[in-house]
Amino acid sequence: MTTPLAMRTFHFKIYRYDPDKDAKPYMQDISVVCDPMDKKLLDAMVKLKAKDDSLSFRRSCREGVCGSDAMNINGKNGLACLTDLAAFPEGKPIVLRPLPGLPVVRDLIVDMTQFFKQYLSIKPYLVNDDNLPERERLQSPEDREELNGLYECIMCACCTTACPSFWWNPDKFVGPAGLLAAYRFIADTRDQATNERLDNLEDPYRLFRCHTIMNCVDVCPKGLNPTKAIGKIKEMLVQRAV
Amino acid sequence: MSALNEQKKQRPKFLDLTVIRLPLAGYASILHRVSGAGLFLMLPLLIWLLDLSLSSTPEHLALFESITRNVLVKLVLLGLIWAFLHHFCMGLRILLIDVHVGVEKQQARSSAMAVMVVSLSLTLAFGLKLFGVY
Amino acid sequence: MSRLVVGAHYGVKDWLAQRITAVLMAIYTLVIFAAVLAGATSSHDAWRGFMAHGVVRFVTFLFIISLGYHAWVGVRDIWMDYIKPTSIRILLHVLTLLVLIGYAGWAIQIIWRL
Amino acid sequence: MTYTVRKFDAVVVGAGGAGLRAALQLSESGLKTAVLTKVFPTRSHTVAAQGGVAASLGNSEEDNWHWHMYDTVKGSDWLGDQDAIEFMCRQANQAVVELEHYGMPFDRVDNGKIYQRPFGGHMSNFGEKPVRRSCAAADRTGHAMLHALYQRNVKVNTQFFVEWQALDLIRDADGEVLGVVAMDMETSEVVAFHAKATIFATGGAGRVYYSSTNAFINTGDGLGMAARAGIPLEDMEFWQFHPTGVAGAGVLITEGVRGEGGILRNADGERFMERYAPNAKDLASRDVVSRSMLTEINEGRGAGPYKDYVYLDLTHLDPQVILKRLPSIHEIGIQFAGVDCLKEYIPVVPTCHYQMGGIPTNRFGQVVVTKGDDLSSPVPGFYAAGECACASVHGANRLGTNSLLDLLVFGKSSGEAAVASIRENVKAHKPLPVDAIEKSLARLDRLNTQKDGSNVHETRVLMQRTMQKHAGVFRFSQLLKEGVDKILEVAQAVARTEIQDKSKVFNTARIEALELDNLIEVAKATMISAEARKESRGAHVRDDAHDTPETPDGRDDKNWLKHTLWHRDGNRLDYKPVQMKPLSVATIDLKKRTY
Repeated sequence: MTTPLAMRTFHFKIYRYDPDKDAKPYMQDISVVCDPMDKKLLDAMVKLKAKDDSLSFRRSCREGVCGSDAMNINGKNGLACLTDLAAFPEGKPIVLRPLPGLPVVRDLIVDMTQFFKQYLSIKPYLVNDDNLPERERLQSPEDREELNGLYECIMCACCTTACPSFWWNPDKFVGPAGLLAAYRFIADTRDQATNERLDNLEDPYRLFRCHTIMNCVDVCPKGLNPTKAIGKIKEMLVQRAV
Repeated sequence: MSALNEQKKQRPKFLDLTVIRLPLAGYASILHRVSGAGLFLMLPLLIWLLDLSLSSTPEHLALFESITRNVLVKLVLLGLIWAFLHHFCMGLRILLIDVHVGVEKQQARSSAMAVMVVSLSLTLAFGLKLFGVY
Repeated sequence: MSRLVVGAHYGVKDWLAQRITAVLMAIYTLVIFAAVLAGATSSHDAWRGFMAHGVVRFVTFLFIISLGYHAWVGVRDIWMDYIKPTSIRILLHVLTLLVLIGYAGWAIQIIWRL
Repeated sequence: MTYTVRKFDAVVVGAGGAGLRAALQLSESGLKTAVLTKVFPTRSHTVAAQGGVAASLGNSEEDNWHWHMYDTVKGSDWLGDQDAIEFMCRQANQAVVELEHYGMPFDRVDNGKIYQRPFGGHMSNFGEKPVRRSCAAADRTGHAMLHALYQRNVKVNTQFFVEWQALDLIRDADGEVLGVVAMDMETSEVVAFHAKATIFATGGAGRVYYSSTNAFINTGDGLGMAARAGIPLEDMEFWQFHPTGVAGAGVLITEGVRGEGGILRNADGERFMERYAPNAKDLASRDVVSRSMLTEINEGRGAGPYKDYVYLDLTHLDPQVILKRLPSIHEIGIQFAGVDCLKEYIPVVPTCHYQMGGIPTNRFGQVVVTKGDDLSSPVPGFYAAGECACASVHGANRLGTNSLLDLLVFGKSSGEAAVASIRENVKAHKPLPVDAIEKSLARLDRLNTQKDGSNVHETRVLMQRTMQKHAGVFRFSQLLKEGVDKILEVAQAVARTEIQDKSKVFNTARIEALELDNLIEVAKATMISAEARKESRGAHVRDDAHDTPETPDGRDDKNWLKHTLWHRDGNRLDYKPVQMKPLSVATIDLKKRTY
């Protein structure tokens, strides 16, 4: 077990904005007392919401698989449910802001339309026009292993909204999450649309806005590596071109 | 619906670069762009200096000497030396990542640190030379 | 909803060119640096002699072309990120191209006249 | 009162596994379909399923659907309907193969077929020894499945209404279901979705308990809506407590850990399951394992400073196997228990996990009610699938990996039934009743104007603690009696909840209050049904049900081999018989359950 945390008061600075009553966003100072059972940032936020029910944020599984509670925590994107409370230094407020670069609907809730639009733009589904066998298609364990590190994405948008290239061109650059998904299908030996997928990305914006800044890798709460996947797509494009 | 669209258009965005915390590699990348842009902007100066340095006209050479002795010009040149070194080192890092070397998170952090350390210490070395310390 | 209008299909070419020119320039830089260490700038005449050498002249020419292309892709990327109106962006692209061609011509002329 | 009406052929409420599977059936048939979901589809709680989906593919050893059926009936403690169970087990292979065809990244064995691992209660040859039946994608099977299903829906252009909260079912005077009223969370706009078929796939209500593996969103919305519309809830006393929730955190540790060889140990390090289930040991069915663990704890052999949990030991397994087959468990151990399971034991405790009961349906996913002599008369236009439904294939206790199978099979069959019904019978939309959205508006209005009301958060916690104490793993007649009174008291507080936030924009305070309205229906149904059932069966174990030759382990087949139906109106209970006759094979006869 983790070392029990004593009762501790946490101070927060939280980005607040309700278009129904606020002309523009402001930072709210609020604090909450947490007990040893409150281990994660999300636990504290649930307590905050009990105190001020107008504080709005998304959350669901509270174990890091649904990807709902992504936000900007002390300047860095992450999931509230996987962020340890005990790791926050004493004496400094915890600063919570919405994910960068996406329109804010309210408080910590951002409009993710643009993010999902980019995901959908890579045709995120298996394409295979062969006659289907009665049983499962066969795939060797080695071929299946190619998908590891790709299919586990939870679409929390931590990576994409940490990417400067997405900030400047959210309508044109697919972003790390979308490109990881694109490579998930390119890498799948069962998929037959590799060429179309590469065509779809061979554009100065869609893929090549990636300048291997690697902010995405730094923030991914699942430890995935979009840069690596993007690098492999680039390599395939080069192979195809020369 | 149009009221909703209006509201949607007016939605604020949080994109305050002074409070978003980037990893070191993020700053190194920004500097890669900044240094590249700086070198581009200073290209005329560099070409002009090259022109003067290769000129056979004595006045040109004298001009070259006097310009490069100017402290302000030296400072500009020092900036360009840093810009070149950073762009060079960071470029190598990008090339390596492009061929899938050092693409893991920890490696990327270390290599960004290496780029900063190498380019700054080389800048220091060249700078000391430039200002005639040795 | 605005439609997604993309698919310019020249992404990989420029990306690759930028890498190739980078490698060429990196090698050139190291060679020049080695030459300087070996005394190529010990005197004005040495410097002129070195730069006038046929091989050096040729690789310098390559370097200038590489630099032009490399800078073109890099500067264009900057406009693509920060300048949204198409008309202004086209103008900047054209200016960048013209300026870079001009610089290249100037630099080549310097080398050639040696 | 004017309001927006949107017409569809079919409306699916919920975009977890069952909803997405049903939507596929509808979209592929060309019907105009809307899927309402209160979270983006891939955030539905199916995403958290870990260990696998059951199918007797027999990829690594001999298996067949009849053995699977036997295990499921036995696991259900004979409360499951054998026709539905046969149907599900026979559909399993096809359901899993379809997923593979959709692109789900199953793990593979060397010959390229889908990887299968053993799981609790799944045995070969009618209960002989554990069998590899759980088809898995590492320990992220639910994630891989949900994403594959969503992606397939993208391919066939299913229309999603994301972040819409369904409020109430629309039922006309004839009892026919004509759609749902729902609210756009972003704007608080209330819209009537008018449909020829309405499919509920709203998931479970695990959040009625204080300690739960379930997501915050698992608030039994479909059950609340059905109950308010006069549909009874079936077998709500049966709640599965998963043996291995991380102590303190409640986060799930898959049974797949034990499938891969993990062992439960008490404070003395003893592998105590050998005493309770000499044959299946740690892979006995979940109710058995959970009870054994709590017996160990109650008898003082629990671990930790308060002796209130036991250990899950993986340290003897090959680290490569753990990192390959159970990578998320390794992460969860570090994140939520602070232990590295390669070297240390994980502290675990039984945690509320799954609701066996739900909206009564038949094997076609049609919601059924009693109508005259017909005990299973379909409600026209109304379907349910997945955890919110009770088909009933899990009876008194669900086997691990049968939930993902359930949602695939009945998601599909409900979709098929809806398509068939729309094609054959329903030509035009039946007109909406004049008061279609009145009830919903009244609830919203009450919330907006409530003064001096009860606090939503406090009331919810009170309900959860009451459920935890009075209707937990072991049930005591006295506590249940008190529990009924207490939960009815809580219900009165729920009827007077007050929110401070009145904003129209993404008002999550309002959503939580509406969710509590649904949770309390589930809590009442559970407590009242449990208090009434005077026997022990599966997950429902009472102190006053004794082990006698006539009532093995307290199970009283003479009086209680029947399904509970709880009616919201007057908290009335009635019962209907268990379907003991399968479709094609012989009845699996009652006997004492041993593992």
